[in-house]
Amino acid sequence: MNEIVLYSVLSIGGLGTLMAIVLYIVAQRFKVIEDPRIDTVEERLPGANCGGCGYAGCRNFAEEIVKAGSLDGFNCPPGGSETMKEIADALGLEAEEQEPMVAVVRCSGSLEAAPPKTRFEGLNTCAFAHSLYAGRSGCPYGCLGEGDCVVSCAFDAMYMDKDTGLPVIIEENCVACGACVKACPRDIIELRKKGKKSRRIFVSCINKEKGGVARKNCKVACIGCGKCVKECKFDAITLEDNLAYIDFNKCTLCRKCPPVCPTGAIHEVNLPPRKVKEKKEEDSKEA
Amino acid sequence: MSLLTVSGSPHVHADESVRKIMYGVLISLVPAMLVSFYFFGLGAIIVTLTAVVSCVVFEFLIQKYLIKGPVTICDGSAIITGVLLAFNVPSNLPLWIVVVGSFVAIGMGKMTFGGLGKNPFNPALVGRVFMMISFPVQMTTWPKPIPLNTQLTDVVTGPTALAVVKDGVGRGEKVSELLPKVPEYMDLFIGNMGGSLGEISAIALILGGLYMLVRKIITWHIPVSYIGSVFIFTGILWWVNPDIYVDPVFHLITGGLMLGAIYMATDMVTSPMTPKGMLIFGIGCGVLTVVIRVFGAYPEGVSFAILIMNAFVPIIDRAFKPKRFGEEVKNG
Amino acid sequence: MKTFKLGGVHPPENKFSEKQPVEILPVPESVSIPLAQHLGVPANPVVKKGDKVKTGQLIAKGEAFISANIHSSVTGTVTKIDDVIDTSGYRKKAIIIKTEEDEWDGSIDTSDNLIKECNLSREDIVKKINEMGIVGMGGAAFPSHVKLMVPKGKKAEYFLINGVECEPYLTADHRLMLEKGEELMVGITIQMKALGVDKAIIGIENNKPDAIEYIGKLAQEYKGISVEPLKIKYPQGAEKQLIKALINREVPSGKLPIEVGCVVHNVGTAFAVYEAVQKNKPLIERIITVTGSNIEKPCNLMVRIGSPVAALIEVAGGLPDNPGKVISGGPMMGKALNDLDVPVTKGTSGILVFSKKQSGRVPEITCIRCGKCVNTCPMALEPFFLALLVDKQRFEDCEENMIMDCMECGSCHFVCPSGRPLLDSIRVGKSNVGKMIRERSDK
Amino acid sequence: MNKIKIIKKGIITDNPVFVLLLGLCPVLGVTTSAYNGFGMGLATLFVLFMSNLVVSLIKNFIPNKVRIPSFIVVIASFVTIVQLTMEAFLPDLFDALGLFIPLIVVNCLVLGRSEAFASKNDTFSAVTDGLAMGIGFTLALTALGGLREILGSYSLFGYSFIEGDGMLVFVLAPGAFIGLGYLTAIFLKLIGER
Amino acid sequence: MAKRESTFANMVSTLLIVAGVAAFTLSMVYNVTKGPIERGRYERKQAAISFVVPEFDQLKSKNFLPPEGRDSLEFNLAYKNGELVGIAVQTYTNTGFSGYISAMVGFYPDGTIYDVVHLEHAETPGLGDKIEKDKSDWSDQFKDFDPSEKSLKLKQDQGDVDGITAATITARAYCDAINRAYVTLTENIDESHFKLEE
Repeated sequence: MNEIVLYSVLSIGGLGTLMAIVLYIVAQRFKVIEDPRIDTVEERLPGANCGGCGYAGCRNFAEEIVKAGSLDGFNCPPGGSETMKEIADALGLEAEEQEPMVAVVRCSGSLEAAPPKTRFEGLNTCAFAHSLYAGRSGCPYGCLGEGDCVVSCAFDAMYMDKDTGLPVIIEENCVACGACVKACPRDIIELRKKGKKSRRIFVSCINKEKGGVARKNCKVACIGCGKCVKECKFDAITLEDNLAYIDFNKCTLCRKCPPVCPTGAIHEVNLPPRKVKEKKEEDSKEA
Repeated sequence: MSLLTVSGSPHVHADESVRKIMYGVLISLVPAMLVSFYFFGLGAIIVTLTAVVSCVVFEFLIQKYLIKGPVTICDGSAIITGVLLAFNVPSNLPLWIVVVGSFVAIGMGKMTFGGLGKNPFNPALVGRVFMMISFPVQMTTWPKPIPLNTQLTDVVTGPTALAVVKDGVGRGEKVSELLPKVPEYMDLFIGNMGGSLGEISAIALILGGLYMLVRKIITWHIPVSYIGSVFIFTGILWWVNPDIYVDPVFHLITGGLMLGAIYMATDMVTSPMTPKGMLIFGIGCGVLTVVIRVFGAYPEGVSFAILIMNAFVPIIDRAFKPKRFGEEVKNG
Repeated sequence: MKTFKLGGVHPPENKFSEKQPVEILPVPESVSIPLAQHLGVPANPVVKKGDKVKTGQLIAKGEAFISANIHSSVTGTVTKIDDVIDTSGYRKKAIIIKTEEDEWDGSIDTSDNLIKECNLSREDIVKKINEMGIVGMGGAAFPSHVKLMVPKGKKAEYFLINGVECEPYLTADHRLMLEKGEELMVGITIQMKALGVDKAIIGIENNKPDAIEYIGKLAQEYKGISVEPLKIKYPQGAEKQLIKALINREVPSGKLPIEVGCVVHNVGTAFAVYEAVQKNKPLIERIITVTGSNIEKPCNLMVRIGSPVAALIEVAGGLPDNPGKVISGGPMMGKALNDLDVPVTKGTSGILVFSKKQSGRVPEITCIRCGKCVNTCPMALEPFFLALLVDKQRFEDCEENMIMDCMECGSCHFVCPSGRPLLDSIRVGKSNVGKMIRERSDK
Repeated sequence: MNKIKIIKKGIITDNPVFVLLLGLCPVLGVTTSAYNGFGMGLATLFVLFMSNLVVSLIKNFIPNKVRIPSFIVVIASFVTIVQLTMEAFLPDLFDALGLFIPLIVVNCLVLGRSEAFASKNDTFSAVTDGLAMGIGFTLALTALGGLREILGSYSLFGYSFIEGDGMLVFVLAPGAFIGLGYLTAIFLKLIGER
Repeated sequence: MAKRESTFANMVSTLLIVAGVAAFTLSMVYNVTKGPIERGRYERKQAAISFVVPEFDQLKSKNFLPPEGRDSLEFNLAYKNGELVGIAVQTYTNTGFSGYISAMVGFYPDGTIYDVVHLEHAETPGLGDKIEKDKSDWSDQFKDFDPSEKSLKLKQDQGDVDGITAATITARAYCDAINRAYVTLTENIDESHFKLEE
């Protein structure tokens, strides 16, 4: 061995030692105090930054949870209750039991049921169409069919059905983030409880016009006749402004209301087919 | 009764379309094309045809098979790119190089960015600069003009007027000694000189420019500010030392300045949209052109100047907004 | 010759009906008179179902500051007060009256005599105009009495009258100037008195030489009134552009014309003021141009407010075989109708019928950054940029780029060689920015 | 982690050049020919392999706050070893790459893998990762170098197949950017990323 | 083994050990490669010298300043049987397209060029690199070039050297480098400088 080895070991080793000392001092001086729990929470979030929780991204959501110290009022729609439970476990908190939700399109005014009276031309967004005119069928509450909701969906859970001209929600992909609810200028889309085995009953119409007027534009509109209200034993259905609404918290899926609806505006989803013969469609008890 | 159409106002539209604009530009290119056919003969015609055909074919192939979108070769923009590309090369350029240049212009300069309207750089210039860097020998061998030449081979070659002067000055000769070696100014003006296909005749290019002005395809802002700033800048240099700097008129009528100022810099897609921005853009091009010509390594600076300024267009558009109506009250 | 400086376009004029004298449309079987025909708060009905009303009788009262009274345009029975479809297809409250034999309210002077003198005080004139429900008849239907009440601290120097009619096809104002010139002059003097100004300028575009000549001759007899011929350019009829053209003042962004000492009224409004003040006649009818290149008989009609659009088209020769689009208003700023039962309102200046071929839009292709929209925008905005920002939902940036200054003249879409629906996007942006501003001021 | 998955990640799905876009300085600088690219790739491969090995071995010994200085020292040592060895035994390659060899020290690929992978995984995984990433890097450099050589001088690994000068732009710096851009696009298209 | 805490002692000791081990390893490698590296450099220089001068059996190097000052040039004087047979001058120029170019220029004792070979350059590949012997035979024209009769300038600069197409600047710079060697040589041609002295 010679002096080269000695010199290099000395110089580099000395430099390393010096640096370590400097590093230590700097580290002591500028300690950043950030709650490590924020990272803990963020790690467990899906990281889609979809904004479904109402905060600016997952990091912000995590910060707010840690700041609040409890999970009340916090929910991550894409992650669902599983994620919230994980966060709760990690933070040692109680998670609110969140029932899974799903987006529901409350309009059945397909091209057939509500035939178009006009041809729309121009910027192909619902926002513009809504500001311009009442809609292709003349129903001022119905779907405009330009697909703003589909564009807004970050989870590939929606598409426009070419034949009906209405958006369709793919339940498996829907995380109930609510982006489409915000995107729809007519508030047609609603977040409803997913229900057991994804079974749901809801009024697929939001038209508040009088029965006759609504009917003129659309065959399947809710005409506000109130038959379903009378039929419901659980006070789940309310009638306001010529429009029936089923409260998903009270509905027991007894399936009494759909058959009595004269226009077929009440939809059943994922329920087994009825054994009893349905004759409601021919029954024109009320025009 | 048939369905009524509902749409937002306005319900009428001007008799104006992208296609009309593009074919207007093509028409305005005809005089310069005829001049180059006259001076460079058959070679010029073949180079132009090759460039146009290959540009259109490449655009078609890329749109149809690579992007798999609608084919829009009929809007004429690929034809313009082809013609302008041909205008920027010597008439004796090997045809395979022309084809490569067309591919670069369309594929790299235009389609990579998404096609018409989205390219930040002028496609023809991208193709030109690519060829310039890749094939410097072929791209700087300029044929001497022979009126109505039908021969394809054995053309006499020589340097452009700008190159003669730049080389000479570089060796320490005086401008006054060099000027006799280049064609007369009148010849330069008409186009009787060596150079790229379309850049030779200032008069034909100005004619085409006037036509575009009348048709309102371009506005006066870019050409005037470009040519004006070159004139003023070179004028100052000339005034400082006429021995090493050529007079401004010489700069105006040589080396593709007219072609650049009238056709290349005014390309709608790659130039600013507001009049104020256009003036800044033109002045920037002018100053850069002179800087590259006089102080740079290349005798010719128009292509690089315009490409560099193209990159600044988004910033110019942001920085120079039009003065809004009623923004600042000056009653009188 | 004067005009405004920035931007502007020259759409083909197509004034087919400029030589047609005004005809009177027969009173329809029933009229539906909307309660919100004007800008501002809708009027409140003062009649009930079953009430008998006379022509010119007050049926709804505008109680808010920016609102206007509404009078019955026919004699008959109120059948119901219900929602009817308006121009956009949405339903709005309206009074529906079944017509009987026409009988005018007793207080109205129905003779043709020209009454020049007006002895009312300034306040009384404004009150009268308010009572008679006069609104701006150029299109926006802004209640006229509000304009005539000069706010404290401001002073009006000029009264400008808009006889420009820059919209293609429309000729209603043109005919009015030719046929009711004298009344118009009296109307102007009354309003000059109400405003306390001694200078009035009537701006008329150069494509109406007969009107310029006739009104010019009449104006010589009236002190302070002058006529200014203007170069043809759309949208010269817009308030701010007209002020710029006539007296070269720029109304500051977001401010009203009174800021630069002017009040602008349409010729139609000036005429309505004459009738209201001198004849005691409320605004119950107006001149409407019914036109279109394949309409059999383009004409100018005197129409009772509330008549259905279909009745107007019937008089003009009926709908052509293949109608593509029916527009209420002019081709540049009018609204396309989706139903022909829509009633005529105080702000309707024309009914325009397009064939199928005319009604289609130019196919939309990508923007080639030609800059034509920027150069034609009369407000010097950047429509392409605003449309881009709206697509990206960046509404704060829209506001910063003064999207609210857009007056929706449509010049940008008109010139766009790529046929891009710039104005459509900007409208979406405007409504979003408007919402944002309202939310901010609520806080 | 599954070793095959690590290898696949290093070479294809997380290719350091085309997907992660790491270590672009040598990528753009030395790839004027396939040979240069290959040589640089091998040099980086060696450094990557060795530093991953050493870092994963000493990872528990290093306190958190001095881990980056320690890693850098390790990496710098191996780079210097490569440099000295190459100069001694492969002088021609050293002539072409000389300027870029020391820059391997700050090649974010090497430090990045040490920091992100080797310091968190067991030695065998780390070594596999170093090897896979190195191979991915070498392949990418060779491909880019090959492309530039073919277009720029009509030859491959020095064997000329057409007489002439080639498209000079590909030998120059702009060609590196253009070539890298298009290769990246094609690569991502092929592995179905975009 | 658990991760060590970031305490002062740990940090310092770790860095010290890591740096020490690295330094030790490196110096060992350096020791091993030192020999080959130096031998390689020497051999390459020898090769360049023997390329540009006739056969020799003894070499002596001496530095001379060029007339305009700046860096001195290394003169490698080649002798055969005690007789001066050639002078290999290591010369340079800074006017290349990419700046610095160095070359070895060999002269006969009478000042005629024997041959030229480049040592270092960063010129544009495909254009300026034609000054390299194995890229192009352009530099062969300097063989037996007599700078006292012909001018070491490009033809377009009224000299006698053919230019390189599209790389005029490189060619001009190369001529400048050779010229610098020649000028320095003539300046110091004084016999006494070149004597083989013991």
